[in-house]
Amino acid sequence: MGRFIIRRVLWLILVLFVVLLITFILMHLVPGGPWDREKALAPKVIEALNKRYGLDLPLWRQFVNYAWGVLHGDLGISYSYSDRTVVSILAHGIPKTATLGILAFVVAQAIGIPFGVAAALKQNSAVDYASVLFSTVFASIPGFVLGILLIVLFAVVLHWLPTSGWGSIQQLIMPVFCLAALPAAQSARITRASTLDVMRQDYVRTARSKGIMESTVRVRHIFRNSLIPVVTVAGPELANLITGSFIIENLFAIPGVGRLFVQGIFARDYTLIMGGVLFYAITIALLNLVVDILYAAIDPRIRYE
Amino acid sequence: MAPLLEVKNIRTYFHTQDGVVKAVDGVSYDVNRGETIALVGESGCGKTVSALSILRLVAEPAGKIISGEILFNGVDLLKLSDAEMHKMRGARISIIFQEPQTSLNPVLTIGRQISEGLEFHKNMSLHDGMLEATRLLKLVGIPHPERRVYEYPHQFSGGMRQRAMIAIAIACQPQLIIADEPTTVVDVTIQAQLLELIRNITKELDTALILITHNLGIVARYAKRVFVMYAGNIVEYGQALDVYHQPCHPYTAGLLASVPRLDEPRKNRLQPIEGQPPDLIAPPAGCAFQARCTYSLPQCSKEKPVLMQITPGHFAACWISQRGTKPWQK
Amino acid sequence: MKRKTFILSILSILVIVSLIFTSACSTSSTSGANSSTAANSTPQVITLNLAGENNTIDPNRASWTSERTIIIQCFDGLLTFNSDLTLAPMVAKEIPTVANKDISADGKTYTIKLKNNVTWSDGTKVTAKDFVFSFKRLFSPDLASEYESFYSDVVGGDAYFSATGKTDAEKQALQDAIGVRAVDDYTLEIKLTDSLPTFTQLLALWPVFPVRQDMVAKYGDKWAQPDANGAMPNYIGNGPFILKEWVQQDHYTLVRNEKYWGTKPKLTQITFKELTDANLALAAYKAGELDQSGVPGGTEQTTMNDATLSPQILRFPTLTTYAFQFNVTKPPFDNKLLRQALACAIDRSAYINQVRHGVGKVALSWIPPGMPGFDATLGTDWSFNPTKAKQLLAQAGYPDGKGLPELKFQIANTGANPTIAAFLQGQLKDNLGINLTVELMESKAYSALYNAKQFTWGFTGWGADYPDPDDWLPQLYMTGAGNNKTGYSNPAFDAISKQALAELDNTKRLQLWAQAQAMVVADQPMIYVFNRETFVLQKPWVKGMVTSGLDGNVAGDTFLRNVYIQK
Amino acid sequence: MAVEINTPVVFERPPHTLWGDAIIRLRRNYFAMGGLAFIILLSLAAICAPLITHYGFADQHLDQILQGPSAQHWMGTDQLGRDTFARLLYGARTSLAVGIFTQFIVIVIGLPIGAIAGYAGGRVDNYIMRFVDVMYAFPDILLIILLRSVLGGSIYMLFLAIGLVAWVNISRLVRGQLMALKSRDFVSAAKAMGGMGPYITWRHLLPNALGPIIISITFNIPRAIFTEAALSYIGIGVKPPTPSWGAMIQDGFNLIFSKPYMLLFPAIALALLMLAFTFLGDGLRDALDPKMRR
Repeated sequence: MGRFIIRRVLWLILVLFVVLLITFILMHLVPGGPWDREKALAPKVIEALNKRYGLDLPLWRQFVNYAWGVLHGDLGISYSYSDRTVVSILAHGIPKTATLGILAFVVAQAIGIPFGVAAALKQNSAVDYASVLFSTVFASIPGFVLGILLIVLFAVVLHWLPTSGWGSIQQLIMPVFCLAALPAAQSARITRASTLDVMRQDYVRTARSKGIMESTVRVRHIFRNSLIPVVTVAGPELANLITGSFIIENLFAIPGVGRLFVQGIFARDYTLIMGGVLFYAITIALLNLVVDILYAAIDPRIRYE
Repeated sequence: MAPLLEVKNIRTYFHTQDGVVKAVDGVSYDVNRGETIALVGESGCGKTVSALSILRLVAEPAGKIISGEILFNGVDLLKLSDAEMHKMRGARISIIFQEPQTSLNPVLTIGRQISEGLEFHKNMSLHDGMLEATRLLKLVGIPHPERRVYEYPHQFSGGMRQRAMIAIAIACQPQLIIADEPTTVVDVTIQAQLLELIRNITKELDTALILITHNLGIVARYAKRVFVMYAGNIVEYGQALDVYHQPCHPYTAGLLASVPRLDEPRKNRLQPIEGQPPDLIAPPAGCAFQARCTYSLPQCSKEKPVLMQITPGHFAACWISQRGTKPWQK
Repeated sequence: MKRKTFILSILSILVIVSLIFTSACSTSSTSGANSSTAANSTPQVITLNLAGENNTIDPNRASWTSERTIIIQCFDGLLTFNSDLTLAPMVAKEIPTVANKDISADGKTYTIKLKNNVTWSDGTKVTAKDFVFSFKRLFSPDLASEYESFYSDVVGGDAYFSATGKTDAEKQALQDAIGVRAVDDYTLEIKLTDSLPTFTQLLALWPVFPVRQDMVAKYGDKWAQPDANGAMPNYIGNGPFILKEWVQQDHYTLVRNEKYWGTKPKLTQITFKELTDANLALAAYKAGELDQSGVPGGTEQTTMNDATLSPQILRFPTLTTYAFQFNVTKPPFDNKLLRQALACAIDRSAYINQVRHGVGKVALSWIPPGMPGFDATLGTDWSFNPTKAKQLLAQAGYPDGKGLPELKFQIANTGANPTIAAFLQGQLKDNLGINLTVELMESKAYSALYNAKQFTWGFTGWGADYPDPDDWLPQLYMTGAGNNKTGYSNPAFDAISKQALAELDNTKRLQLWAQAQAMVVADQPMIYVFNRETFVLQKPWVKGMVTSGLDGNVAGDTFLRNVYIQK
Repeated sequence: MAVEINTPVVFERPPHTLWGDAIIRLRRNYFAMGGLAFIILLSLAAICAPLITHYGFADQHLDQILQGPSAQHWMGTDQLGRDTFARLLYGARTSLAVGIFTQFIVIVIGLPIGAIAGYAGGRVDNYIMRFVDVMYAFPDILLIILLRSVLGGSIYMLFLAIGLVAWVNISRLVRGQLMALKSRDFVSAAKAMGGMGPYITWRHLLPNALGPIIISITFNIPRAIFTEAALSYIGIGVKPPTPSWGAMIQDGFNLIFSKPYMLLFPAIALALLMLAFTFLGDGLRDALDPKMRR
């Protein structure tokens, strides 16, 4: 296992390098640079700005300098937020986005898994239909539509919650719910399907034949096995949530990285984009690793060499 | 002395989208203490379902025991509460399933799966349960049980898994073990070992055994009495040797012809039974085997035969043998 | 068992980590919440929406209106604009003119006397040296100020700005050579290479607001950045408010400068939130979290019909003109008659009155109403007239559109742009039977295409940096000028513009600009469509609001110092 | 040796083929059939839109702006006086096309790559999967925005942009399926009969992996439609005057306080379409999943 992790981390470094290189090339291929605006800057101003941010160097030098900086923990300076280092911008945004993402993930699983299990145990009952309907309906509404509907209802009409922003528990409720709706629905569906599948397995019949308590059968034999596919899907889901959603962060005015990253792309803020990609790729890779480890923890058939 | 188990006219039906499948349609048999009986038939004839019915493990809500009685020590299992039934399963009656590949939980250690029943029925601690499991593994012939007890099913070979299944079944020293095709998926040499193991253990523990198999060839060696099932019904039963040597039902004869016989020189080719078992949703009016029977009479397609004693202690549901003829006998 | 504890520990780590994040973040940012000062009087606090994160609030470097919004609360310049867009002295004792000898007769030397009672928020005096430092810093090649080009006429400025590759010593020499000096503590002298009468207006803009040399020396370019907690201890200004807190991506908190040298503002606190979604802003306004908010485009009519909201509407024209601009160097739009035909085919009043519910004003010429140079009679020849449009199209060589190549229109996919593109498409179809291909582009891709002059026909808007034709005509229509994207080139226009830029007699200057604008409008390098009107909602308890055509995204930001709350 | 007398299916009527069986199963699933019916009806309505409404999707009625639902305009009009019902019908074309064509692109790219990796195995598989890893590490939104600005605003380019970021999953799926199937007996049999690599893949492996692929496609179609709606919010959706449900939702989103129906009609339409695809996908999964065959 230890060697497996080391190999994965080494591989991750290579992937990161390639991803950064491709991002770098792509960004410079794409039309429009950081200083292109409708109200054009004077050529001498652009020249001075390029000099200031090291964009006057040949591209390969820029990349080498950047990569060298990354190795030293320096992700450069943002162009669209003057003088702020990308590290400080990310350090500012990631905790918020990650908090939101982790909470949404926990809420999604806390809603989705029990619903899925209940639906499967009572297949074709009212509980089952209700959970299927609930999960499909929430999976069918775009996040921003759900978000504005919630804002109108809870903030404008009922005055129960603040519309937006960051800082209090109340401000977290609506964005967390909006983010959690789709994953909760997905989680419920997957849990239901896998629980139904496990319930049909021979070893469940074996367990029942031993005469042990039904609750033991459900927890020890059904639930644990039905969790395996849920974990597989939960990894990418968590990664997706932690890396942030532009739409939800923008709609609820949350100072997270999801919004920053998309704004950075539109602003051609190269260093911020690279920093965002780095964060994204590392998160995805690490969470995949965590999922693989968890996977092995749940399912003893899986061993990594 | 009353038999240990009496199955009386049991009917187990399955509700499917195509209609009601009469998987077991009025089956009766009995098992005495310490006795081994065999339930023989093709796949899909209802033998597994009838065995599951005893434990009330037929998959609900699709499957349901419609009527009948299952007397175990004189108590009707079908009338027990769920809690009482839990105390029966594993403790008094246990079962060995046919698929050792899928019948063990892949994410629990073998030891845990053995000790589970002990913890519940004998109030053992996990520690004691694991110790007992080690002992049981040793008993069923698994080398290094103290190490193997902490391993997972995927680390066991097919034969070893089935030994583990046997260990689970005997853990609480039940009075009755149902072995549902325990040897189908393992190769021949291991089959014989496993059957010997089961026989020895049941003998040692004085446990009754219902051996479910499609292989009539092995029955004579292990079982005292044989019940042959076809299309949800018992079509013949009697002392194992009688049935083996003098089958009174063309189906039994067909089954015998389809397996190699150890006691006879191999002169004939093995002959599979032609055709398919009947549709259990809408069974034919007369004898269920009529369509596949080479010897059928006009009566066979009209009236359903009932079990009648052909020779003492040997019953068959066949119009032909009930007329005193056995054209399948060479 | 081992395995189980392992899973449990991972789960608990996740929970703990998330708790740490929430608690850490909530403690760091709740401190900015409104707090009422006195129980018996209405708290003089206001919450506004800046609608976006600022790049920088360093006066020398800022270039966006939302940056200006913060800067003008915290700094006072030499001069300022009144609400009628005339100039007024601020730190300067009086407006420099040739008459009062503050401007030399050749218009090249400005000698500005400063008030001697102006103080920074830490109590120290504001002197001419602070302005000299600011000017010199503005021209620093290392700073790369985006508004440097506005001040190119200052002696030595451009030479220093262009010294990007030079050694430090050379740069120092060039910096010393800049024609700005402190004659004494309260006298500032600025030398220009050419006469530029509108330079006085430039003195009222934020890039030359005073900057504290000691703060820049100590903290470098980061002096205008918040610390890790969002506090702004180094951001010392001389304006009526002090920026106490800038929680990035979230909000700004400004408090009254209790040591303000002038009339102290009534508001004790201003909070600027950063709600980028227009719907969210309106929701926050309705929920009472904002005192002012814009309305999403298209909801103006409903707002006006709403009994509660209609008294809360605040609307006023801003100095912005929107136009469909052609690339006149490429066929088919090098054909003036075609451009005129298209101009006549667009029912601008339908756009204003129907699509925009009467918000905005039809524009037929470039310089917007409300500032010098506006001419209401200009461009009426090219107002909506389908018959004339068809005639002109025929004269252009395309009777009934026959033989016309595919017309392409590029537009950035932002805000209400898709709607206006669809409107244009519909107008050409209905009035001339011409099919228009709209190319909706990602905004940077559009800007790049546009700056490279590769577009064919596009949509543009121009807002006033300062209220003078200087800011409106030469930059866009002189041959080869920086923002001349149409490729328009007219030697007569160029000659008149040069003359007007240097003309010291204001009346004559404006006459020259009027001639110049008439030339441009006749050539229709752009189809002028409409002038912007700010349309916001404001709570009834916000009093004393004075609006200006120069206001940015926040209505009334120029004169927030006059605002008070009365409930 | 004992001769197994094994009829494969225990409680089934006479055996069907996998597909025949799946179709029967699907037919019995009323939710799935309802979903399918909705999709077919919507497709027909979208194709026959000119027969259903006489309004064009781009016809502007500047004198009838933002009107509520009426006999004349069943779902009201938008900010340029265009008939919402007509735009909804024509917009279905865009939204369905986004869903279907992106999946087409996904298949064209993802299937061969996954098939090659899964079939070839070894070093080839390793290289391909490392490339897939790299693709996976890219934020989709970055690629979509950059592709949108490189490729321009046309709707085909939108398909391409969404398709180009979505193929990774299908290639992983195909690879996994092939890896699992490869070890099965019938492949060895086919190999023994001298079949060539690509031939085996095409003839024996892909048809067997088809079930999961089809299921994945039915789930990805609504996801692509969703993505289009999200891109409209970000401001890189389809260009005017082409209506799409995403763009209409975005238009309506801004008017939620004043003209809620502008949001509700397209949002409900989108939700129904998503539901339809979800039910169909669920039904297909139940019908095709061999594990369900008991």
